[in-house]
Amino acid sequence: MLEPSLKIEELAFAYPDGNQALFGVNLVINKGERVALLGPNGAGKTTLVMHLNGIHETTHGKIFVSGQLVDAQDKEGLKKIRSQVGIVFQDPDDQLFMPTVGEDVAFGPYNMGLRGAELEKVVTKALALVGMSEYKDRPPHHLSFGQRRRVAVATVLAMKPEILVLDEPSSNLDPASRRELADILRSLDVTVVMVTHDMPYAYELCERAVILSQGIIVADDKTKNVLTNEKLLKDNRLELPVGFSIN
Amino acid sequence: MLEPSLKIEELAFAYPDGNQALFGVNLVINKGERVALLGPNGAGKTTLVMHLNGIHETTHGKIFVSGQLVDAQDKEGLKKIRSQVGIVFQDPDDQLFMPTVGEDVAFGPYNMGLRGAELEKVVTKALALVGMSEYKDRPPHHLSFGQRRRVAVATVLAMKPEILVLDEPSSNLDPASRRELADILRSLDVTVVMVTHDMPYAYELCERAVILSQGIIVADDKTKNVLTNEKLLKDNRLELPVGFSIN
Amino acid sequence: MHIPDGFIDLPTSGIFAAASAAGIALSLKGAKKSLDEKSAPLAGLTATFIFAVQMLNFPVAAGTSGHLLGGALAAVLVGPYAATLALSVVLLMQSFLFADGGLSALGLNIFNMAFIGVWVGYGFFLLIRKLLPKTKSSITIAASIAGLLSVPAAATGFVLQYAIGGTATFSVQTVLAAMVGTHVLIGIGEAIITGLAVGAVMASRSDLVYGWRGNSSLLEIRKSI
Amino acid sequence: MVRNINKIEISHTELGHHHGHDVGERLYLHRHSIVHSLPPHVKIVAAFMFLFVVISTSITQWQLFIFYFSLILLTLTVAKIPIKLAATRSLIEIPFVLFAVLMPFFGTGEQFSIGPVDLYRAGLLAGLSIVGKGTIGVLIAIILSTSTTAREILRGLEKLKLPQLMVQIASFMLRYVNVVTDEMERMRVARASRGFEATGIKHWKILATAAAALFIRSYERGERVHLAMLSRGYDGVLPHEEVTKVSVKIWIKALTLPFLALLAHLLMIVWK
Ligand SMILES: Nc1ncnc2c1ncn2[C@@H]1O[C@H](COP(=O)(O)OP(=O)(O)OP(=O)(O)O)[C@@H](O)[C@H]1O
Ligand SMILES: Nc1ncnc2c1ncn2[C@@H]1O[C@H](COP(=O)(O)OP(=O)(O)OP(=O)(O)O)[C@@H](O)[C@H]1O
Ligand SMILES: [Mg+2]
Ligand SMILES: [Mg+2]
Repeated sequence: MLEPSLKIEELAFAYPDGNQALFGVNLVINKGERVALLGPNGAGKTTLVMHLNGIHETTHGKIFVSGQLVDAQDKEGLKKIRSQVGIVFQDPDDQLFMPTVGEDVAFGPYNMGLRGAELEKVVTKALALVGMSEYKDRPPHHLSFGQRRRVAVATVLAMKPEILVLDEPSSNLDPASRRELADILRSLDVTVVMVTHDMPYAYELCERAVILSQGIIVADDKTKNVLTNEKLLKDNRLELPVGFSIN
Repeated sequence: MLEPSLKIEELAFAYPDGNQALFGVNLVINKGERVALLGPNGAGKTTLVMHLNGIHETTHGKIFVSGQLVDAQDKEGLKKIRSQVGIVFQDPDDQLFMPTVGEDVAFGPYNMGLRGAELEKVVTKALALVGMSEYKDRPPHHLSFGQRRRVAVATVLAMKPEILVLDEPSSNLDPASRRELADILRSLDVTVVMVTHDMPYAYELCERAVILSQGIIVADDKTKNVLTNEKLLKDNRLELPVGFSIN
Repeated sequence: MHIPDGFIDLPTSGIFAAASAAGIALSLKGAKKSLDEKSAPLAGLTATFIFAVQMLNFPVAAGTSGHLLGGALAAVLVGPYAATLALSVVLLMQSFLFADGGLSALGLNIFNMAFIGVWVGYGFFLLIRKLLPKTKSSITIAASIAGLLSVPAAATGFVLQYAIGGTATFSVQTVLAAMVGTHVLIGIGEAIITGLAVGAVMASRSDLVYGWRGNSSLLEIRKSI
Repeated sequence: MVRNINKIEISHTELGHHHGHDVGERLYLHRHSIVHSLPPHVKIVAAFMFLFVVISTSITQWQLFIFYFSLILLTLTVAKIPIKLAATRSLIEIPFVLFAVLMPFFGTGEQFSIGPVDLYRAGLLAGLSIVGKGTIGVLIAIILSTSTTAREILRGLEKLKLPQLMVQIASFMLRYVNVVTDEMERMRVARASRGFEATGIKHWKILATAAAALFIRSYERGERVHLAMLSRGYDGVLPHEEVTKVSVKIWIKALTLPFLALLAHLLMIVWK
């Protein structure tokens, strides 16, 4: 059988100041799935996401990416995993660091060995996808928030990851960009984990939804079932917007 | 006649690197109005907002807050205007800087002269409003993004401004917090300017909507009219979410 | 205390350049063990802070300039080896970018600030930490006192170099008195900054402090579906 | 009701090429000149060689110093660096100039007097030497940093075998300077918009708390950014163009200056 894209076992984590954010998360995501990761503010979604490529060291529990254990000690393995798992951070300022947008998007592919015309092509394409081509020579920190978010998405797309993890990708995007991003995600043949507070967006894009609450998974089902289970939603500070209905 | 809360005349602005973001904005907002400021990414919304209390110096055009000119040279006047206009920034990291959440919320009221029990009361109340009371002694930069956003709102509420300007306040908030924020805003007797990409939210909360596009105001009408004018929406990269309908 | 070009003669500069190169080589060996993925950027940030703080140059009585050194601070935060490297980098960049400290005097400056400043500071830190109870505030106090003492120590290094190869005509005694005297004063500022910075890091990210190894808390596991 | 307002294009000041706000980029002056186009490590070697010739020259051979200074002036002109800019940046040297100015008044040995003041000959010479050599040193560094970006200088040092770990720390540093100034600016704006203006000693406590918070904040921001870099395959080396081998011609071009200086120095010795 095919190894699942992601397999998380009993993952627990406390921040250095002692705050425990994850209390034993178990989750399996198969290749090609698109899964929405829902949950109230402070549930631990970002903390979980940061584990998926070894940014937070796994101190308790295990994570497997395409069958390979994420292990902070194993530098080579980590490097490989990081080229497979692309994370779009919740805060674009954490993601962008090069002097120009173009260099920033080129950073990942460059490290993967691309050079010259090939590199150029990847960068141009990624920027075109998110509609930021004309900003190529601008410094990223001189962009509007939504523009920074789009560039952040481009930096990750340019790396062609097999597993794409997006932490609230739609926030601060204008509605058209939001739809365009959905179109991009649908067109890619990758596993997608998307953290979001935007229920309609989750419904539109993901077949399956998982709710993380207070550091554990409390629901894992078809998105439709999750979003129509009123008690479940209410218990986890989730609701559908006024004026919105499923079907 | 009563002075309008905000009066903006021919406001134009270029960033130090030469990028012009505003090209002559005219806008009048009366006392007690709640106005949604819509527009695509990079339209200049944040740039406009940053002018409203003199963070960006007005280089061309004029801004009046309750009839008083915003003038970077007039330190006293500016101080008064800053106590009247409360801005919730798009990025909570731009807002929070003290070592603990409690100190951060207390900062504004303290500068306005509040001390002791009175100060304590204001802080407690503001934190309770956004549901962050138990985080009072935590450092703000150790909170989740949504939690930081809520604290950012609290820091501004604690100052009891007459004009509340919110730059994408609902982004990164979980759906329940989003509704709670709407309830708070409705309960306050203040003028509200809200930048948002969340059309249903704008519709729910604001009577009037203004579209800023490429640095100028291109529409100013009842929110309902704006959101039902398909051509207008389309021209400005705005759309209603799938599954959402007005009436 | 950044020595410019032509202030100490060439042979002396050469000797100290060689000494500095040797010291850096040793520190590279030592730092390899303690610097990992996460602490390498901390060394960079420490360098940045020291860089920023050292930009505040103010003249000292006898004519030379004084400023904070940051040697003890760096040693407590990232360990003495990485601190030596961080300070050397600061001095290198200062001389290349800002002409602060002569290019030919780099060896002299690195010796005083990146070696004496760091290692004397770290030595005192270890000593004082031993004398105090094992608490978080002891770390802050020890770092602060170490900061105070490291400054005149580094100034003494300057006097030594001056005695060997100084091109100026002031007597060594005069320079010694002036340098050490004023640097005790600067040391007080150094102590305050070091204490504040170490205290702040201890308060919310004690895991980052090299001179303190706290015990990690136990994790609780809850039932998930 | 959809209004249409004509765009007002306002003029803005020409700031030249201003990319980012890197500390190194801020010092850097974008011009097209031979000096700018030389590879950084070649420039660094030339600078050091020139400097050694200068320092090993005795101040009593003042004609040589005039020659050295003219070479520097020539380079400044060729590199299209305004003299005024170089002058302002060399103010960094002031403390040592003060030191040198005092020297002729104190000391021992042979004395002579100009008008009412007695001066020591040895002190005067030593003072002149310190000012002369120090100034040339400062000017050389200024030419280097105005004609080369900080990142290039770093790459040059890397080429000259500066250890990788130090190169890494230095590149972190160059980046963090932006992080720190960014965070500092954010915090300043945040304070101002909530009615705070630092006016005196009574505000030191707030500023000190803020400074401490700044330290952690910038560190954590830097840490997250660093981890983001790792996520994208960073392994210690920032992308840069492949360096082609520097031709002999370029070396010769760059070394003209130190060579001329050395030649003059040797001629002087022979002539004496
Ligand atoms: N750096 C940190 N240090 C300590 N505690 C932290 C830190 N970052 C987050 N936390 C805490 O860990 C918990 C989980 O945070 P996390 O950021 O994972 O939440 P989240 O689900 O992503 O929330 P949001 O929807 O608001 O982004 C929260 O209670 C938060 O306060
Ligand atoms: N610091 C800056 N320096 C230069 N240009 C900037 C800066 N900040 C923003 N801009 C530019 O000014 C324009 C307006 O930006 P602004 O942040 O006001 O947009 P916005 O309407 O708030 O967008 P968003 O919805 O993405 O937040 C954009 O084109 C942006 O690239
Ligand atoms: Mg999050
Ligand atoms: Mg904005």
